[in-house]
Amino acid sequence: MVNLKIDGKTIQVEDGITILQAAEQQEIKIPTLCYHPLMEPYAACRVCVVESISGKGSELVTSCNTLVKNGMEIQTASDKALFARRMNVEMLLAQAPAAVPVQELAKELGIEKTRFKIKDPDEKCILCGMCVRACEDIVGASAISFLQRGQHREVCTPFGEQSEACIGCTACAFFCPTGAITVEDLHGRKVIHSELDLGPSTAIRVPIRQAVPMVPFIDEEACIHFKTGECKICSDVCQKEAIDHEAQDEEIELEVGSIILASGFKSFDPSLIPAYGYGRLDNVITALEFERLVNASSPTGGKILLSNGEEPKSVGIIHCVGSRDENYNEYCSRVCCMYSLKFAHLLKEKTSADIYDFYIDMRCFGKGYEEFYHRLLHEGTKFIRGRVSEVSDMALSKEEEGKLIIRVEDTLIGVVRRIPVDMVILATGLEPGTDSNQIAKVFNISCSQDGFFLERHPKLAPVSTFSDGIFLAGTCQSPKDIPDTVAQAGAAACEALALADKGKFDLEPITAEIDEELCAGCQICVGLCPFTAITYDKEKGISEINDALCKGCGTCVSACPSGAAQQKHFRDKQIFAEIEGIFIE
Amino acid sequence: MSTEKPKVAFYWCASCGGCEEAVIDLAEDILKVTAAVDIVFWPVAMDFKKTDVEAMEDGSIAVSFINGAVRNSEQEEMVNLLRRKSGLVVAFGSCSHLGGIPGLANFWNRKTIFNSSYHTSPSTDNPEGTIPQEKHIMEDGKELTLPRFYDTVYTLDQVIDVDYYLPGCAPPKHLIMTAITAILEGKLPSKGAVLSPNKSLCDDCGRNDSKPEKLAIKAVKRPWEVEMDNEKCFLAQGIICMGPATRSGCEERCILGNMPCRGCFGPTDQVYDQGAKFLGAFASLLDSDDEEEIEKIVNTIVDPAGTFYRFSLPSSILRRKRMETVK
Amino acid sequence: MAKIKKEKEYRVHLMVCAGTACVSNHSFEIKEALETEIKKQDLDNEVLIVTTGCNGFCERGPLLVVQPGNIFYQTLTTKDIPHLVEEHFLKGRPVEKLMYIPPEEKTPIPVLSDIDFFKKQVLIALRNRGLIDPEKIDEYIARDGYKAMAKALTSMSPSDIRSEIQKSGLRGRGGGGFPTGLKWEFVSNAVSSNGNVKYLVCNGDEGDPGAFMDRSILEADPHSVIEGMVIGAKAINATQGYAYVRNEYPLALNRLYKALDDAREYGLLGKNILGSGMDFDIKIVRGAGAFICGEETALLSSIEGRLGEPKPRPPYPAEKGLWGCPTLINNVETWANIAPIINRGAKWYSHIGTETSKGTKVFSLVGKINNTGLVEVPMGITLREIIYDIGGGIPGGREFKAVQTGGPSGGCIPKEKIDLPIDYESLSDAGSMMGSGGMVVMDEDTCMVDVARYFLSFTQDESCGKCTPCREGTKAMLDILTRITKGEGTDEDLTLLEELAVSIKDSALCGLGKTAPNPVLTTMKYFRSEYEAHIRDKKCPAHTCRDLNVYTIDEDICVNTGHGCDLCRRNCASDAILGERNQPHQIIQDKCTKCGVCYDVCKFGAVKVD
Amino acid sequence: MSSENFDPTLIGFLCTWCSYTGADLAGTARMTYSPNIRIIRVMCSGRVDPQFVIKAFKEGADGILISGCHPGDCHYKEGNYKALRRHRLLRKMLEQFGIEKERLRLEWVSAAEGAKFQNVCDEFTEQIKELGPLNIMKGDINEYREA
Repeated sequence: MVNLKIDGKTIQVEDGITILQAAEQQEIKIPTLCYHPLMEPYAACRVCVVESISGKGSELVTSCNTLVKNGMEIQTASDKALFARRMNVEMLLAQAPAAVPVQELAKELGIEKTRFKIKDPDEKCILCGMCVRACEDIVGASAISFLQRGQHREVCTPFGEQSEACIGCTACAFFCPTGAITVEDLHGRKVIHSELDLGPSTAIRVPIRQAVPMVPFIDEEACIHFKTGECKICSDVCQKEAIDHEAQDEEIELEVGSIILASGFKSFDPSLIPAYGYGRLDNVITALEFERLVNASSPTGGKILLSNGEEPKSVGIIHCVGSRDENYNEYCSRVCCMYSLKFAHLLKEKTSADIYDFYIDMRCFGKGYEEFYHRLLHEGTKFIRGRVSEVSDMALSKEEEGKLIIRVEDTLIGVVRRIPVDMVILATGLEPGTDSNQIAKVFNISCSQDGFFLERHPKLAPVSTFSDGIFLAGTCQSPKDIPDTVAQAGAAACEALALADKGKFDLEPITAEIDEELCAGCQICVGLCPFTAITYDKEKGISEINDALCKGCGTCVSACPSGAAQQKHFRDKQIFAEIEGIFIE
Repeated sequence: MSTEKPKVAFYWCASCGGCEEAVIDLAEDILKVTAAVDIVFWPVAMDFKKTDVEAMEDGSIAVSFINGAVRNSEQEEMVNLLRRKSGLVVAFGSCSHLGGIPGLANFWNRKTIFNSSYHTSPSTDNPEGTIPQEKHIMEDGKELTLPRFYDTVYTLDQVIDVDYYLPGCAPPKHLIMTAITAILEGKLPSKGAVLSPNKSLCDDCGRNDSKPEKLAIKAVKRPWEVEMDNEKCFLAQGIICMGPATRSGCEERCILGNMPCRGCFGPTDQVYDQGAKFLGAFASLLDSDDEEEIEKIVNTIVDPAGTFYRFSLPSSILRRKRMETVK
Repeated sequence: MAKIKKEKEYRVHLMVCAGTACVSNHSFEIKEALETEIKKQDLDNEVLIVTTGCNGFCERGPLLVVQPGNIFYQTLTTKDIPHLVEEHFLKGRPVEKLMYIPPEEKTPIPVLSDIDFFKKQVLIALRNRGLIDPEKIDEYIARDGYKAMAKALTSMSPSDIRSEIQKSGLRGRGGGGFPTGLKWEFVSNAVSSNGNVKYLVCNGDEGDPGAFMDRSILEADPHSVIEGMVIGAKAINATQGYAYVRNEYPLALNRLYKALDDAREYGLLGKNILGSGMDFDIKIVRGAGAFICGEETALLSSIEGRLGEPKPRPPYPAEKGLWGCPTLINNVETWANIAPIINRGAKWYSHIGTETSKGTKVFSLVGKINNTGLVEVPMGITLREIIYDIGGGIPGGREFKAVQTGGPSGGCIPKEKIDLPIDYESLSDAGSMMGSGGMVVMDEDTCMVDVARYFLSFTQDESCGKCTPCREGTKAMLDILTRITKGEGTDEDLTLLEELAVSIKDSALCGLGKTAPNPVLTTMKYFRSEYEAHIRDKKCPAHTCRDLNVYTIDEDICVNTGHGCDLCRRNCASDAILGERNQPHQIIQDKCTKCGVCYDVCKFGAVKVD
Repeated sequence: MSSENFDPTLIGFLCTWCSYTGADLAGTARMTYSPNIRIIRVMCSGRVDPQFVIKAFKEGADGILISGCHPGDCHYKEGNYKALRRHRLLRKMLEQFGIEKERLRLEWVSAAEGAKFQNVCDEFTEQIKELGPLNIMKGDINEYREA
């Protein structure tokens, strides 16, 4: 602890703090212009000068960076301090007349007018360097700095050109105390973090309202710290010290008896069908985006609105986007018909819009599904049978103006129709996950032609795979709806439990064996075994197979030059007999 | 000469004569043999005629040692004769056992061989283009005959029933002595046995311990192309050594002479086809997973068939190069 | 050490000064001419030409000293050379007409040490000047070079070295005058946040106008600085040093680069110096010529590759300097003093100088003085001795008015204080400072307001702009001073000027800002009447401030003595003079731009200025 | 035997994980493929011993297909690479025996590639029909005597 005197009052404060902090604790206000608690003191504005009195005399020190010392005597508003402070504020008033904090401080200090020459009455920048320090010390980008010196000093990027180092975080503008830097200045470089492109969000957020667990996370893509290695403001302010920027993804090894793969699907990307205008035309959205929009926690609070904020008067729902189409995926995604019906129902409930459903075939195969379809028919949703050829904003008539026009051949009446709507929902299909091939490799299983994981047998073993102990559940195996997924997951769980319950696993008895009597120890097999199941016993001069490691591929058997290695059930003799058998007439 | 002594015959077919030398090479031991047996037929060393054999009682010869492959009608006739007269027939040496070097002729046929030997070979001077005929009527009306030269070379057991096999080109002395002793003492293994250990040569090979943990072959070299390490496993040097696919018992004669095994002892009992088996082993050692690179390494193997089947072509599954059968 | 080559012996050594001043006076051409002529006379086996660093007597360049004999030749031209070579080196008759003749005297002084300019000097930092070729390490070694380093490295502990320096009383020669030994002690005691890394820096960013002490030392004797730094490195246990030299000093840089290479080659720098197990090396960092980079925290920022601007102290560089590690920073002259102190002991050194200021100080003597040049004098010498005995007085018999010491941060000392013994305290008490050793002499024709304005324009231009008082305050002061010199000043201006000066002095961030008002404060203190004359009478007593001058023509003199020569009218660029030949001329004040050409061209003194 | 009514016999050695399953898929998908092929299942294409190939030719096969997983997809990591190496060398050697290299075919067919399996079989059958029968001798010594 340190004992000192501030404005006549003897106080005790902890060691290592500055005069400014000590004064703050005493509720003595010392004005500052270049100080920010999150940054190292810069001591440039010289407004926070206070008088430090010691035996030798007195001197002015800047309170923002001078540490308290035992026996120190400080006067924060002595004549000498105030004189210098006023003078410095008066100078700043001439240099940056438009800076509001300077104007306010001047008023406080009783300065009505500056006696110095005003260069630019609109100048706001007081050269406090907060932006520069924020960019360098907090953000770590160092995209801006001071240029020139003295009177010509200014904040700028190198050579005044757009800087590649700028990450568009706008921290400079955020820290600027006078508003000299505005976000508009950075337009085009500002990154807006988005969730399904429906609105901005921050680098720290809860993924969605329904998230489990319901905790915030740091989006590494958006967080400044992960771009530059600096800025840890969040952990500085978190009192619970709950934020750990160093936390790393961990690889946890678990020994398990069986594995259920439920790696899900990827939604079809409708921008691959340019004719539907997704990404190009406003108000053409995907099913998932509509789900987000209609959700109570959506940016619109569950209201179904167009991009201009108005309620749609007509909505078209296009079925089979990316499904049942030989250009994209030939299979039926199974779920789109039913969720499209749900959308139509929700639209009916929440808006007064006309609703059009464009379908190829209605596939309402489940329990109660057909009945739901009939309900929709009665609710007045218009069902048009035919594949939509195009969505465009090219109006041919007055009533089409400002609308999205859906062009479709109505196959029930044999006429090409143009239907103007305000909103188009694309019922996108289901595709295998982007990494399904890698997952398949890891688990040594196969993918079927369409890319979904291949079950061992479509009828007899629909949740098993070719790798024993690995089971499938949900859309990673094929498109399916929630009831089917739950059912399959139950089956997979049962299979896994059955295996676990047994506690052991029967290996197929197809391993290779080496006849000790015949093996000459040539070791050709040793290097060929991909599972290092074969070792050479130098003492005995023969190679030996570890049964537990052998998976029974038989590579060693076909390579054994002396015929000492044989595979159980696939002996040379047996295969020779098979070959002979083929030619018995 | 006591009539008590068992009678023994030696005969040669398509062979180089090395096997006969092997008998002579028994040196002093030959005396023990002659002391114990009565040699009744040995064209290379003693003057007996075919008629002498024909005159013998069937089965009166205790054992006939026949070397060389069978490639013409005379040899076929003689081995059938000896079979009839002998209690036991031993295929003596690689040629009668597997076909041997003469067996490589199975990559050709009579026509192509005659064409080469009597017409196209550089040393041939045969302006009239004469080729051997089986029959020729002389001016005096006398008929001269030659044996028929077959398209295919046979192993002995493809022509007659063989009781035992003495492998090797030529069979080593110790195997010959062991075999003769066993016959004399009546301690014979079951019929059809090869009288040599049923393990491959690596078992005996002094270089076996010099193998690296993982054999991998980037390019195949022929012995004359490289300076060979005289202690390191040949396969590890990229040189084809048939040892792993060849029966032991030769006392690694070639290896000790710093030459790789060529496979004269033939395969072990479990192997159906020495060449194919060795190919299966050898190809898996090629050090690449890339098609083009594999192709490149394969191209460094000159004459795989001749190499892998150097001694065993007639005894292999395919026996010979594919020919249209005459209907 | 065995590497020293046995050089050929010569009868005569010609020490040609190759300091920057002499070089710009064509001393290299003199050298070439000497070479040609000596060859011509077939003397090249007897006469050796040596290029040395700055001799100090720059006023008289190009210079040549002949050894043995210490014969001093000055203001040479290439035309003089053939005669000189033939007479002196062939025939053995020194040439009198090329020797130095003191002003107001007629007899030349042949021997250098007899010349007043050199007589009163005591050479410690400049001990080798003019005596060795700075590019030959062997010559430095021959003059006891690296002996002190060997002593320090082999037989002294770091604390021995520090206490020796402390006992010597040496103070920083860069400006502040902080006790060097104490600083070393601080750095030695400081705990580094990065292992035990400490750095050592040589400040060679000499930026004061008219100062060239550091440059001369680096040019004349670079090894003296290197040797001092190695000793310093041992004292504080540093392994890496930096020499920060401004890029406008190409000669100094080249010689320092060469010296470093040679020292490394001789094992006097780098790994395991002299087998002592100590590693130390020096990197040169070239400064871009910003005045502010002479300030230590700004200099360190610049070495780190950052913007050269000062940081608030504390923390001092001794605690947190380069890359946050304790850093010992001394100026070139300080480093050059280290080796002699170690060699001859603190006792010897502390005998020189005054109670508080020990040793010698190098000054660059410039301005209105006869003997412009570089002088090294013991502390305690009076201004009078420097100006009159060494400097040879004021040219043209004009009266001495003031001397400005300490560069733009210093102040003006009036003639009343000419007997002031110079040391850190006395200069500071007089409102000036020792600074790095600039000494600008002013005579009666110098306007003190203009002097203040000049220095302010310099500091204002060189202000880094980080802190408000320095950036805005110096500009405001300059604006006022400019107004005053234009005759537009008011009494309020004078008050504001004073207020500004006090405020800046009290509240600026770094030393350069705090001292920037010194020229104004001292001139206002000692020459307030001049300010008042400018403001109230709109007159510049020294007639330097053109805007205040009024030119008139004394018609009597014009007609009677000059017969209306018309020269003034023909030279006037603004057609402000009326008159014809043989007629009196007149100046139309409205048109006069106060350029002063008429005053300068009039041969009869008819043009008057008031 | 003219190639018109030549009905070749083909043998396919299929790995159980990919190609055999692929063939099964072709079957369950009711794809019709050439009936000439007779399938012998092995655990891995790396199990295919060159002796099997030679034996099958000897027994009367006109063409032999070895089929395994695609490179990198082997259930046993690298068995298919061993098959590839053996196939290339064996093919070269078979040519010395007068057996055209087209008669020994190596194909990668995954479990999902029922259609590919169908194509391979049909194409291979056609190719062998073009080449004609192999007619390897397999009778007694008399057959070989005069070729």
